Amino acid sequence: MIPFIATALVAFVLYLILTAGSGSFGLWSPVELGMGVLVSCVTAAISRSFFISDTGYRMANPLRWVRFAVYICVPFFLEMARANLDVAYRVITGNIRPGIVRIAPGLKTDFGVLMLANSITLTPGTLTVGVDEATNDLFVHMIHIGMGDEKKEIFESADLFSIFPLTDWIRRIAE
Amino acid sequence: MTDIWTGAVVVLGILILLAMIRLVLGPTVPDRVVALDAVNTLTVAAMILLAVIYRQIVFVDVAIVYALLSFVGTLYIAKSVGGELGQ
Amino acid sequence: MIADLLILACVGIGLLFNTLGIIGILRFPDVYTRLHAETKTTTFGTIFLAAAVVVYGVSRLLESGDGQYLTLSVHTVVALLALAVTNATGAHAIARAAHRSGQAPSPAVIDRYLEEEA
Amino acid sequence: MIDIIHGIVLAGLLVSALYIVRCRDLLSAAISFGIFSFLLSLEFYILQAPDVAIAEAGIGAGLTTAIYIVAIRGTTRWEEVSG
Amino acid sequence: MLYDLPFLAAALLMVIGIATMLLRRNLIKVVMGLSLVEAGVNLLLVALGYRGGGIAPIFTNAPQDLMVLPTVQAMTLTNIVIGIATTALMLSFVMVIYRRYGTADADAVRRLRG
Amino acid sequence: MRLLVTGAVVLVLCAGMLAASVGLEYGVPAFSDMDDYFIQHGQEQTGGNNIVTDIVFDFRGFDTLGEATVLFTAVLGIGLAFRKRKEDEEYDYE
Amino acid sequence: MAAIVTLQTGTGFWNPLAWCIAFAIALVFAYLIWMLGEKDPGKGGDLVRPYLSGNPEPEKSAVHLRGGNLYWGFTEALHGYYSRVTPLHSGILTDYLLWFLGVIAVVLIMVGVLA
Amino acid sequence: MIPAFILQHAPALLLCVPMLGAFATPLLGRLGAGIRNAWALLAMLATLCVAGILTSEVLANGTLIYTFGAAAPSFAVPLDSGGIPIRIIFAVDAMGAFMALSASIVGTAVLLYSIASQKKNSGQDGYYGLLLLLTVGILGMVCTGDLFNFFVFLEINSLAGAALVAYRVDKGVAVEAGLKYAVLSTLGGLLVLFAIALLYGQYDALNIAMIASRMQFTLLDKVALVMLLVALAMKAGSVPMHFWTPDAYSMAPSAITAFLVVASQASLYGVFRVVFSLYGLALDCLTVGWIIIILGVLSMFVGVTMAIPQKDVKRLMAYHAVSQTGYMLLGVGVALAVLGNQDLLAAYGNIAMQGGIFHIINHAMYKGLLFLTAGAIFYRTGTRNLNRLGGLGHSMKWTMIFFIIGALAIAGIPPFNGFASKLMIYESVFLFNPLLSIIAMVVSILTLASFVKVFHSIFMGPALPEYAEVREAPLPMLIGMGILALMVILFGVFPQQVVDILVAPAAAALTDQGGYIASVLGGA
Amino acid sequence: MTMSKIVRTAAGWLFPFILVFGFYIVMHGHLTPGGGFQGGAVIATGFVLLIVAGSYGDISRRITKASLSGGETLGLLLFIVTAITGLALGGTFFANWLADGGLIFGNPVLFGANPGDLNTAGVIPIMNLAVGVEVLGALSVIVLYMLSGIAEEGA
Repeated sequence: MIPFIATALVAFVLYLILTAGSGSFGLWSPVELGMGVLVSCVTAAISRSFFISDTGYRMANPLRWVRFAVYICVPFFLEMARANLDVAYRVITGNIRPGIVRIAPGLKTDFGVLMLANSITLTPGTLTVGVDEATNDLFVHMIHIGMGDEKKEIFESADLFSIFPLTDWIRRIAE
Repeated sequence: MTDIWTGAVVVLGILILLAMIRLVLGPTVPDRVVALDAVNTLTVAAMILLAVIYRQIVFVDVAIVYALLSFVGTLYIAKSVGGELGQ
Repeated sequence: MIADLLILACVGIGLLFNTLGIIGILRFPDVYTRLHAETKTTTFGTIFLAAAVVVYGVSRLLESGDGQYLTLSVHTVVALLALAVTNATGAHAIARAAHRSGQAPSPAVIDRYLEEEA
Repeated sequence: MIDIIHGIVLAGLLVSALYIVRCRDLLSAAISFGIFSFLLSLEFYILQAPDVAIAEAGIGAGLTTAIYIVAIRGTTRWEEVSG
Repeated sequence: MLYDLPFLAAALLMVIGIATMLLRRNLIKVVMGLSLVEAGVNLLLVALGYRGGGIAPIFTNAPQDLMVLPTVQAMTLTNIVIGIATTALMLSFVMVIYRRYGTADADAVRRLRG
Repeated sequence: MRLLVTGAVVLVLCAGMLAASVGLEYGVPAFSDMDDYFIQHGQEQTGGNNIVTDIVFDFRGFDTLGEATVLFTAVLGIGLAFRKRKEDEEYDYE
Repeated sequence: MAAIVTLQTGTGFWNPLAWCIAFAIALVFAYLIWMLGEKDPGKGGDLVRPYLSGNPEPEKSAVHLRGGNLYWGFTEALHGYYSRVTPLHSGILTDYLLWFLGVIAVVLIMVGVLA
Repeated sequence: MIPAFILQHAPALLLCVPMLGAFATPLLGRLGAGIRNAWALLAMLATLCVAGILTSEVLANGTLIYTFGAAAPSFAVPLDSGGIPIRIIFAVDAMGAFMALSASIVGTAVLLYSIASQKKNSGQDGYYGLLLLLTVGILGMVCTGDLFNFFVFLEINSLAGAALVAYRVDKGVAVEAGLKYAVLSTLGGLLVLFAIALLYGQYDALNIAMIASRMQFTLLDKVALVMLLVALAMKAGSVPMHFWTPDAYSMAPSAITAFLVVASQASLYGVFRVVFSLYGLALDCLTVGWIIIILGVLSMFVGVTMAIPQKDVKRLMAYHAVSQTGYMLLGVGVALAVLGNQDLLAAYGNIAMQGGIFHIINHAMYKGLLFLTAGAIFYRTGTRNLNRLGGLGHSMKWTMIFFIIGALAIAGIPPFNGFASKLMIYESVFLFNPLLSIIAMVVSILTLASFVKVFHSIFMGPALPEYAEVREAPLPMLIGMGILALMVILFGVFPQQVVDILVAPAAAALTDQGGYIASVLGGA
Repeated sequence: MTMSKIVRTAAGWLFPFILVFGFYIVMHGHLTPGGGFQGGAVIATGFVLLIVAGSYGDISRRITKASLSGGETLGLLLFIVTAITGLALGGTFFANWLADGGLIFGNPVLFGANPGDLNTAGVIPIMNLAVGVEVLGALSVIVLYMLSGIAEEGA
């Protein structure tokens, strides 16, 4: 039952976002709201077991969503901007030294792994290639490995990001 | 003002054509998928801009469908290349 | 007027990064590095292009108070989020598939994943 | 201006169609078909047919590619060398 | 000549598709050629309905303006769905044939003849 | 020989189809009375703002039924092609 | 009655009933002629035994003329025709397509030039 | 007696009854085989009833118009539209009703037959659903008055046919035939759509009557004509585009083959409809007529000569189907060639046309009967190879009798129905061009010869030991065959009645383009 | 064989979004671009995404072919029954018997360009829904069948 309600809520919010502006300015017409309830119930009935695979309901906490939004807007965006400048520099100069390294972020939930992997993929010169299903270790392709760094068995995840410690942010959001 | 948007779309179109060079050249299948992804992203951008040019707000839905769905084709190709399909 | 300048700037930055991404696709030596260029720069460029549209929508919204511009902005943001998630995941899938199909990163100093898989 | 976009998109369509014809790797042909569908959808969009564009994006780009990939996996990836 | 570009492209797409069907021996390539022909027809249909300077025939949030012809768009929608149905059916046939015959070469799939 | 015939056929078809693109004028339909009727009266007769949907489901709804039937047919056909067969269903064709 | 079943073919007519009657009469005549023959040739006599140059009579299934041999002479006489036409049914899909499109091309030229 | 409701809505009911039947068949199949079979049979019988009602209504009151979605079925042209039809319109004239009746009779026989012949097979849900859908495709093609609607039903027809051809997936041979059929007919369908697009682009109309009233026969119309003509002729299986026919007909289950003949004839109907109603006098009748005649003569000759050396009995019959299609094309082609000349039309054109159209229903009956007998033989013996069959006349007497009826009918031996229509074709074509008539007669003789061979090798001869346990075909199969055999005899004994009641109105409806346009557009 | 954990989690998260978006397209078919086919195709692509992210064996247990094709059939039946109701209520086949009736989807529509009201257009939204259900069932069951073809071969 709890997965159903959680999924339905998420679906309803999404439906409201999609139909924003259907009434007069920024409001929703009643029919639209009713349809939203209907649609979100159907969605939840179909997709609850796929949407919520973990047993915990950490993500139901609204505070985490606020943090998520802040995370997307500030640290992630800045990291991304820096990453892009970095890649742009390497595109122009062709100065690359790639390799695949292993990092152990120590995240426990699937959603956390997803977020970290996507953050890594979109940020500095790194690209998630694989994931260890058991330990949640990530294998990251880096476009430029510092001299001598290739000797390290396991990279620190903090080394990947230069401005903010994104791993800690993700841990706070997802765990 | 419209010229800015239109010019941007033209540039995006040229970029799409450039990305297709990688489609033709790309030695391996993953290289070609990279071209596919690039074309996909650029097309979404072009669609969003064109919605503004045409002043038809409802057109943005097409871009959302695009962004959500083109990924499925990519996943199928990736699964097939990785030799995991149907096993 | 400020909105116009902002839009101009956003479109300029977006196109610049998109162009760099495509150049990267054409220039880089192997599939992983190409994926770097493709995923990051084109997504980033598209974010800026979409930001331009959002700015346009918001400015028109404040100007006219017409609800449809809100729809424009919101839907653009949704498209953007979808694009970011799918692009990143797709890039990961391609990279993994390329690695599984035996394509080693050609100029690479280290490949821990190969050791893991072996 | 719009004519230039037309020209570019249609040129892209023709290039990807020709690539479908000539490449021997069916998987590459399927990828090219995906790009073809994208561009066709963009062309529909430019021709003011958003309904058709959504249909082509959903069906053409997503599902058709998937079906082709499954079929190629179920048969053979390389086209026979003619002779 | 630039003016008729979509028609030209549609005609060329159909011809490319037909050439694919005739010249390529792999059955999947033949089906792909068929899809190209279908795409060409779709493009022709939509381009037929275009009116210069027209907008999409949707009254939601539309500026008051000339609208493009809607009937062809409805026809194209129908044709797209029919296209994927036929494509899927033919690809399934190709898969079954490959499983029974061990080949998807049109020149080898010829037990019925004479 | 076969290539030659194919080339000739493709050329003729190309000519025929290019004739189609020359004969029609892009952007300026010769007649548009039926579609103008849809645009002017579609909204009041069906109540939908999207004229294309109005045509698909109301004016030409029967086409849509046929097209849904095509999809249904394809699903039945594919189901038959991949069905599990009984043991005694082998035939002797020769 | 005769008028009901008569088929007017423009230049003449055709009456299946009359034909049936004629056919029945012919059958009756044939039966009569058959009746004129010897009623019973007798069992086991030399009259009913097949004469096969003194060899024993082969099994009945062995002498059954199989379908493939029936018009051997006809097909052999038209060998030139069959050797040209039969290979056209090659069973190759692309050949079939080529024929189809080729006919379209030919008819396109015919209609385009003549009409 | 018959409610006015059904009379009024007969064209819509004609399609939605089998559709409803087809859609519910897979669901009912989960409940049990008996329920599903009964449901399918019920749907088919209801369709037959509606077709009968529709035919009687059309023959009594002229062309029936049905406008989908309008306030009343007869509101073809909205008042405020300036005289143009807006919605999809079914215009069922005598020709369409004729085809619909013929299709539903064969369909009923085939469905009855299938209940016995498919009993042991898997995938029967799909089989019955597809059979009903094939009916839908045929009926839709022959009833519609809208070009795009015609295309949609053409696709239903093609896909359901292809899926049914590939029904026996065990060795892959049937799937090969199905693939060939599917690819060819899909390409044909796309070319038809291309032609429709060209017509639409010029005249902004999809209604056949509307386009006909605006027809100018420009260059584009010529291209569209060629596409429509050749693609539909290919679907009808005329030489030299007939190559898929023997493959598909021989590999499909026999009941389906009998029905595929009707499906091909629906395409033939499409050819006639396009040539007569859509283009009519606008086109160069002589050239197009001669094209059709050439296709017909080639079909007749190549079909029959290819049939003679065949070993597979169904493949042989399939080539005969090609050959018989030639007769119809010949008859109608002659009528088309003289369409512009009223004197010649009255002298022999109408008779040729009637012969061709009469041959359609005759062919549907006797060729269906022949395929069903072939299926019964295959059902009992498990082989179709003429070299292995023999002596079945001892054990399958009814099947043999039905086979004799069918074979004599196809060879044009009186008093069966094939003779009547062939006689009309011979005599009228002789006035047009004696050579064509002689070719037609020679082909008829060769047909007889080839069926003598089949008869001899299947039924004659001593009882073979490997078929010692062969029994008579089960009763529902015999009933299915019996219906068709009865029709063959009836049509043969009372040809003038059939011509007067069914065929002559159909031929008149086809040649009367002005009447067709007027009935749809309301006296234009 | 499944894809990596990242792809699986992403697919699981995207699936409800695709579903909601698909239903949005289906239900707003008479107002914005879209409708039954497009929305159904979008939802079907969502199912196809799940199938590709997980393994065929796992997914075909959770989403069965029977339920999908049952949904398809139900959609079709709803569609044709809606059409027949128009006939039964005294109009014709496919008559729009709900438009302007004041009942469900029966609000009178504003003419000209307007943002639109979901509660208009009579039978069109119902038919959109029916076709959407039909298309989503049909397209996803096609992919499932084709995958069953290769799964059988691989086994």
